[in-house]
Amino acid sequence: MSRHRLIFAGSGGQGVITAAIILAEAAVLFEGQNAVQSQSYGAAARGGISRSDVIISDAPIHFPKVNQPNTLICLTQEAYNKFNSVIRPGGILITDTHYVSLDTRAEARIYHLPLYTSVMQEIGKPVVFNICVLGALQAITGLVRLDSLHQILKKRIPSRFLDINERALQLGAELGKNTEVQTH
Amino acid sequence: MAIDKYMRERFFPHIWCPGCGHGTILNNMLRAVDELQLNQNEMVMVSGIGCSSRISGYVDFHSLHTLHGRALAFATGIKMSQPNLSVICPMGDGDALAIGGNHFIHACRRNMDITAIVMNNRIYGMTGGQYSPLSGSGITATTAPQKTIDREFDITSLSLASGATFVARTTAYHYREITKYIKEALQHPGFSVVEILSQCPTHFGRRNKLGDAPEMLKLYKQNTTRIGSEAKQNNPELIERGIFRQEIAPEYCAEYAELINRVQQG
Amino acid sequence: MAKPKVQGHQIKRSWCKGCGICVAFCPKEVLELDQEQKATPERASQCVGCRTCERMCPDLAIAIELEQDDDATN
Amino acid sequence: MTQRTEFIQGNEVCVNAALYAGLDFFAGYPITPSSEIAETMAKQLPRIGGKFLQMEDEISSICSIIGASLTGHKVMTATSGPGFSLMQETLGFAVMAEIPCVIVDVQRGGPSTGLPTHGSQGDVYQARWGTHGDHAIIALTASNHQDLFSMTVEAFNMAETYRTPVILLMDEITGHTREPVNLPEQGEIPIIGRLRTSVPEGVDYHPYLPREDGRLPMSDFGGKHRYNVTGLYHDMWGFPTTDPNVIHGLIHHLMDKIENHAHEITRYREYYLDDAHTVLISYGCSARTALHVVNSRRRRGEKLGLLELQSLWPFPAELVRAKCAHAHYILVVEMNMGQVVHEVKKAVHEPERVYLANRVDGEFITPTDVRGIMRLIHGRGV
Repeated sequence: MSRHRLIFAGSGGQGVITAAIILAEAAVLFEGQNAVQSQSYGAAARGGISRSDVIISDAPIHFPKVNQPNTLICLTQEAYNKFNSVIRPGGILITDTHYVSLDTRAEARIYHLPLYTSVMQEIGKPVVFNICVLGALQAITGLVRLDSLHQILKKRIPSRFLDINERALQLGAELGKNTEVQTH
Repeated sequence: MAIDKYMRERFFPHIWCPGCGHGTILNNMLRAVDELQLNQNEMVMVSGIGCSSRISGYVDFHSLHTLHGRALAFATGIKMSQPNLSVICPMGDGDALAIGGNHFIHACRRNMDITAIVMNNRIYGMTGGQYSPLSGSGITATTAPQKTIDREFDITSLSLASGATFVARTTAYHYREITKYIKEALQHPGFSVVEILSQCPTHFGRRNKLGDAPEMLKLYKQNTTRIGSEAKQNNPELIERGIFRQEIAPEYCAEYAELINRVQQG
Repeated sequence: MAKPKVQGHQIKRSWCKGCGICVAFCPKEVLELDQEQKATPERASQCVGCRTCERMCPDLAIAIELEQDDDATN
Repeated sequence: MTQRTEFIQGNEVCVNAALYAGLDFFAGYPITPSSEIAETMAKQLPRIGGKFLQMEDEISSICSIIGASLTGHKVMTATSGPGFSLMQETLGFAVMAEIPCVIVDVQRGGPSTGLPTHGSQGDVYQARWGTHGDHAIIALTASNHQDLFSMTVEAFNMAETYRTPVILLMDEITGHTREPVNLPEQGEIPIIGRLRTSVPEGVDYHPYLPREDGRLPMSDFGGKHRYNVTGLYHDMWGFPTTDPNVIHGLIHHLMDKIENHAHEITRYREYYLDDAHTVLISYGCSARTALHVVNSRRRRGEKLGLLELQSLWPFPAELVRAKCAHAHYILVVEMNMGQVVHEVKKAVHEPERVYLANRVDGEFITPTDVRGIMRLIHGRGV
């Protein structure tokens, strides 16, 4: 039985929950996997820590929450400070250089990537930052195929915004692929 | 009588006290239905709780006797789900404007084709004579033994401000106007409010030394006047009777049908 | 239009609660309350068929029958 | 394969299932964590020619669905604890007037405004006793999306069968979690339609006279039979009465039509109960945690089993008594201060065997929480 547990953490408005849904939906609809996605909300839709849990497995999933993630994605300093200690030993940590400075040690393979900066340079639309993160996550973990994520984007995103989203996904995948693992 | 066929005669005599204006309202409401030759199978009467609400038991329509203040909320579901039905909501003043006040203003705002009749006797009769938001100040009631200090609603102003597209007022004395305004209201394609001042000799009249039912009816004659009359200019204290608004505006069920069309073609 | 001829007052005694509204507002003083406090057409011949009593009666207990009145057969 | 897999929220599953069951009228008022039900209804209903109403509050929402049910439609409203509190008076009306309707309560932490965005199972007793006066009620629940689909359809079926409001107790976890669900094709799950009277026009129709099988055929408002509906005690024509014989008959009818069919209403799932020394009893979201614990302990050879209740009211006491007959320990897992645990204690012999594993801080109850209680029961400390 293979089971991969992820926590997506950032601030409200960054699209972390959407990214989590797209990943899980891709696993279910195009990879023949089982997945569960849940989230915890703050009072406000924007600002405050936003967290979404995803479990992908080839077996039934009963308990839907993630206590110790195999992969932790932290897109704000606050999220990083709060969650970096819960990561499973040997797990993966993905952070963004614009939002997070690594100042604590985590027992993890760390991917500290210039995702936001690259999105702003290459695409100029901060709204697709979360999709870029998803591209990097795909390249690093191989949990789902890039094409499956493409399919979900096509399903969910209005055609006039599809192009920038696909470019962001591709950009993230390249950044994820070409980055050396850091360890502290 | 021509109106017999609209009555459930086996429940008469009705439960209202001698001289209660509500009976006169029922009497002349049925005449409006008769003059329009409405099909009883397409008539629904929805009432709340209180003396007024018992009216729904006496009419041979589809009848729904609901909860205190909620008549319009139930009626909204009936009309929305089956817009071909004529829906009449008789309510008491406390029923419509105290506990049901929120439903009342929102029903006015929505402009669904429902006829709301407020049988305003300025008192809670069924529970024994407590003051209502229509009693006004200086009134004696069981819950105001030292007289009320509460100010009252003006039902027509409230209805107008809330967006009702037909608003009229009359009294139990002016029986021809009851029939006329209810007839107009039933034909109006939008939310209609007809306020009818109705005497409660048992609880309001007796405690406030207004005399018996005939005496109270005479007061309606003396204290009211047609909208915009000269009498009103000379005596601003007079209560105006008449049609305050009669305007065509988008009706909710028709708008929703349009929305369905748009979505289904879209 | 000719003045309608009044055939009579149909009063449902069991419905009448004796409030006196018909007595008070009849323009021709046709009606009275009897010993049982029920409305009764004491001076029926004075009735002009205006139906005020019928329309104001809160007990729906009075019907005026007019000669050319279809209602009377209902 | 006839089924279509979707990856959606529980709230969306509920909408899909309601539409599958034939719903074409919904009224509601926004409240977390149920709002996605109203939002999805607003989107879906006009497409099928159905009606969606956003009312001024929860009171008018439930009132308007009752009005629409009387004209012959399948109806539902959805809310959360505070809104469910506001609906209680009208819920009683629906019980008394025998109006088929479905009320969804996506539970959140309470009392009062409590914890709007966090899961809870604190409304189990409110579903049973929230409205005043003696009455019977049906309440269903589900722990996963596939079961939620079928329980929602069942809720509509039972509402029609027993001519009664049915409460679907969801919770924030189930409502907001996404997982795969197979949406069945029409016809795969039986649908029970409105039972309408065959009494012809002009013949006396009795809206409140049960047939021999206990069901009461209805006639739509706007149809050929004009009758009265009231929240007062009423006779078989629907008119108010204070006749002691009629009142006695009506309240017994209202109770019996549900309580006497408890065995037909009971819905549950069981896992490894045959030889279980420790029986976990759970329902809704916390049954997921319980099942996780049972599965992992079974792999280690421990004799744990799970009874997952999907119908909470009428409480399936006979089922619980039978399934727990040989258990050394019974552990009720729920996210409240102990509600179903009291019913289990009343149901079983030797109620001192019954323990509670709960969590009420807004966090989802974890397998660790449950294991901790099991260690305490076995005297091993936490």
